[in-house]
Amino acid sequence: MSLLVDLVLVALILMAAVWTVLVRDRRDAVIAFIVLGLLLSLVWMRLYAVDVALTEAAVGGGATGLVLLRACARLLPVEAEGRLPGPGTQIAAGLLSAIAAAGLAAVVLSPPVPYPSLAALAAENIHQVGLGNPVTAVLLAYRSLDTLLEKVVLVLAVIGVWALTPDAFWGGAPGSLKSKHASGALDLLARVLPPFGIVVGIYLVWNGADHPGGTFQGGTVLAAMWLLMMMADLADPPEIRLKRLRRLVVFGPAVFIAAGFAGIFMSGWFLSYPPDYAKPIIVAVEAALALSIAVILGLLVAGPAAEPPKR
Amino acid sequence: MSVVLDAFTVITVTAGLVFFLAGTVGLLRFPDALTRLHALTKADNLGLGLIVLGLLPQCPDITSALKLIAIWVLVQFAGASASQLIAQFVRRNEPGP
Amino acid sequence: MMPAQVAAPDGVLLILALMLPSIGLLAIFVLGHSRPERIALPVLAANLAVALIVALQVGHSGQAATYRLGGWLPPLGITLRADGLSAALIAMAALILFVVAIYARGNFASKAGGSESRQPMVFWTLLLGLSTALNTVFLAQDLFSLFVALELLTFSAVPLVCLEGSRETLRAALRYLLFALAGSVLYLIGVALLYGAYGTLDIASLHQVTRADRATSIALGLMIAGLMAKAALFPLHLWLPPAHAGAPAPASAVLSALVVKAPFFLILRLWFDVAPQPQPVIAGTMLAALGAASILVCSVLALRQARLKLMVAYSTVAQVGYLFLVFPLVMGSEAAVPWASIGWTGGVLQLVSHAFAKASMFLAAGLIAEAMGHDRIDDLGGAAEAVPISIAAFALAGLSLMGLPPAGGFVAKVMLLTAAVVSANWWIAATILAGGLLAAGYVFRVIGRAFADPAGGAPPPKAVARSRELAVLSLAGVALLLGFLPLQPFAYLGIGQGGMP
Amino acid sequence: MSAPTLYGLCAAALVGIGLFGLILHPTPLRKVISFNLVGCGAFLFFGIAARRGAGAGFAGDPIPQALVITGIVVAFAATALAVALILRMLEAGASTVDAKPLPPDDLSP
Repeated sequence: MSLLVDLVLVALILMAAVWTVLVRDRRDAVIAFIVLGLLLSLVWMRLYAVDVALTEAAVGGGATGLVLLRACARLLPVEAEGRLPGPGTQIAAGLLSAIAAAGLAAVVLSPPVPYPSLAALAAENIHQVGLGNPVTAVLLAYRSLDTLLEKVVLVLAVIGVWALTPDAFWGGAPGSLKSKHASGALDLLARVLPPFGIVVGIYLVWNGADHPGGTFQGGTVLAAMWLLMMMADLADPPEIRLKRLRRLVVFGPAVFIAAGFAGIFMSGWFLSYPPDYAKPIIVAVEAALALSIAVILGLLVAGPAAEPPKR
Repeated sequence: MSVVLDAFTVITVTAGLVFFLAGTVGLLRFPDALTRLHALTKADNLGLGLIVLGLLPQCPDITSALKLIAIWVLVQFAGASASQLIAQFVRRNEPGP
Repeated sequence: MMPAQVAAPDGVLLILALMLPSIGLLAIFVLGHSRPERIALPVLAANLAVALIVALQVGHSGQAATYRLGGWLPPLGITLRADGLSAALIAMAALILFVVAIYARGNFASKAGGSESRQPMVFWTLLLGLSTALNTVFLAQDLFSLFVALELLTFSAVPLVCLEGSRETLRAALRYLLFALAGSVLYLIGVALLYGAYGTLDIASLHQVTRADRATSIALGLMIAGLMAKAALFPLHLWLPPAHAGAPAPASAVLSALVVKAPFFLILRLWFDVAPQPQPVIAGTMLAALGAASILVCSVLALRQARLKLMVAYSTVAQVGYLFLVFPLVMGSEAAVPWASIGWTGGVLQLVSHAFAKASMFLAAGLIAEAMGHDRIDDLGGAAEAVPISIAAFALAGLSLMGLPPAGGFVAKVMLLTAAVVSANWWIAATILAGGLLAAGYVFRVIGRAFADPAGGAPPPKAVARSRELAVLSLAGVALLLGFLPLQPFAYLGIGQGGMP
Repeated sequence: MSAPTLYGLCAAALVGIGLFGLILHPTPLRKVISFNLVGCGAFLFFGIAARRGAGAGFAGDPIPQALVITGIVVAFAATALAVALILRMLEAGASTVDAKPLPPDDLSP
């Protein structure tokens, strides 16, 4: 019975994936991809990876979908749908992909025995960081360097997107996210939802130390609230020259790096935490990161500046 | 007591699922976007409401119960807003009958 | 497993190598300063100092320097490690970045008192981003951290390509990004499979446990294929020439000299430190065959280019091709360990000397274009009088590409050639010789035109700053100095090799 | 067949379908979407490694789960950068966006 659910889920996912690739219209492809993202977050629930499910739903389906949909809307008048290559290329591409998939399937079907895992090591050491959620322990303690470097990637992504600003608009604000058509429903949603969303976002970050949740999930919910307000024209996209904005972007990574260096003096290693204070330090770092992630995700969706800075 | 509560849960959740099924059938069978939306939102809101109601007795503490109710309220609100937006989009693109 | 809580570990400099450039780029971003080079230059100087100290320490102690992040031991935690090769490469990267930064003050220095402008802010932050990325690629011992490092590299490099903002550069940047992302995701699938097979991503741990089975082969195959796309190995090189030619000269220099070397370095690590021994002969031969194809095809294409920067960019693909000849040469050698073979040493030396030579060449091409107002090779007449030092640097760097004495490229190519002859890989030997001749062809074509008389009616050349010309010459000088190294494996590069902690 | 194996096969199929789209589609936006499909497959491989490695009181090995979270965020940033590039390129007046190699002289210095 339980496997039946999995089978249905896999069938739906494969349908969505094929649809994403084969459908002619670009927007239909994006919608199929968003559906796929939501189905995948169900898969992550079935795999008992609740943290990943939350992230996939929020970032993989939600934020990525939003970026792609906006792109479709703006591409519509300009770009023609491309012409597919001839049947020879198609068959070659199909063969190559099929071989890759078959090879990967063969690996899946012959797992090593016993299956290797670091779960035991992760469990053994988790008391040293005082956390209840092992995924947070990995992200903020065992493998914190990855998380730190990934924050640098996000800042670089913001710079990379801003780099596409035409010179005349440097320092100005990204184009409005507002819909062309005023909508009472959207306006109401954007007025009522943010207070709840902000509470949920903070809750997810706070909760992430011991239960599923964490910086990304919380940060994405906060970003979603900001984007919703921008879409309903209740908030303007900020000018990219604003010092306040830049401080918010850098705040999380800066706190993280500072905590890392403090670790050298307090407990001997960069990014180590003294056992007695590990949890409060980690929660503080996570809170700072969530704020920065919210701003960064919002800026990445908003895109490069599209108007000159105001006086 | 717990048998009664369990029976209550089974009955209301099943009823909720029936509404979901009706909503899905409506989505597939109704002729145009607006009637489909109508079927979907009405049935799903009621369906979710019944499921939440049925699950309430199973909650270990009051916080979980409040979370469940919050989920229902938020889904109601988001669903209503989304269907409004879809309806407006439909109205703009296909001038009404 | 308790984390080893040792006070004041001496590998802390490795942390600085990662964090200094990161802090610098965050500082430029947050301050919104009108003169970002005032932050970037000192940071790159400090980065150079750190890299040199690490390199000296490694040489002095004769042991690899290691640092365990947060005190966590692998496989749970992440290790940074500088062996002889890594230390040499971070020093190389830091030196080239610093000289490029001195040069780039001429392109991207902003006016005092003005407000922040786009190109300087983006260039200097991304240059620091590249520094972080390269240091991480060379030092990290964890395959997933290396994935993040590759992404750092991509996100820093791609916007540099389209800094100018023209349609062609935007298109080149997009194509670069698509290739790089496809490469990353293939690499990532391989990482997932390796974790599934061994439960660790630490290179030293993997070194001891990898088996020659299907999962491992498929994982490594996917990872190497992805890295090949990023290293622009034929036939996956199509993105490189427009991207490297379209970027501003200092960015091109860094992209060609350093950024394409990072994925090759990772292939080297996967091949020698992760793959089960002995590696399959057929795979090594295939990599070398693609390298040979890169050398021949792209050298011919370089000969046929009308624009100087495109010619230099095609030459990058050809010169990177030489690196891939290493694999069958090492397998065919009688040395007990790879790094004691002249094939391996020749490959590493080719990597380093090409980095200096190509950085110098792109910077020289930039100055030539600035002085002449264009970079059409056929109309370069008079360039030797207008920018004599740049032309000299171009010629010196060219020696390295051709493999003529006394350049670093000469020693490298002689080592590769000797290894090819010793292991009876005649086709590789022939390719090396043919590649040298072709390189001579495209370098002398430029030099010959530069000494020709200026065409009538051409606008008079503009002057360029002497300090920038000297920066270019200094890089060519380093490429030349490498030519005085002895023709034998270096003990330094063998320090800490073998993937052992 | 166990659930992780089933989802592993699903991941292999996702990678195949995504690769096909990546090669097939000439337009960059469709390539970016296909890249995301391959990415989803890659993440699922970590997912099955996590589920198969359940133990020590955890329903899944937390290390691969954490890696996926990092990966998803990086993939999103890549998508945002690619989309911004595509839009800017079209604004800059490129009428077509096919990925054919440029003619050799198409680049200004």
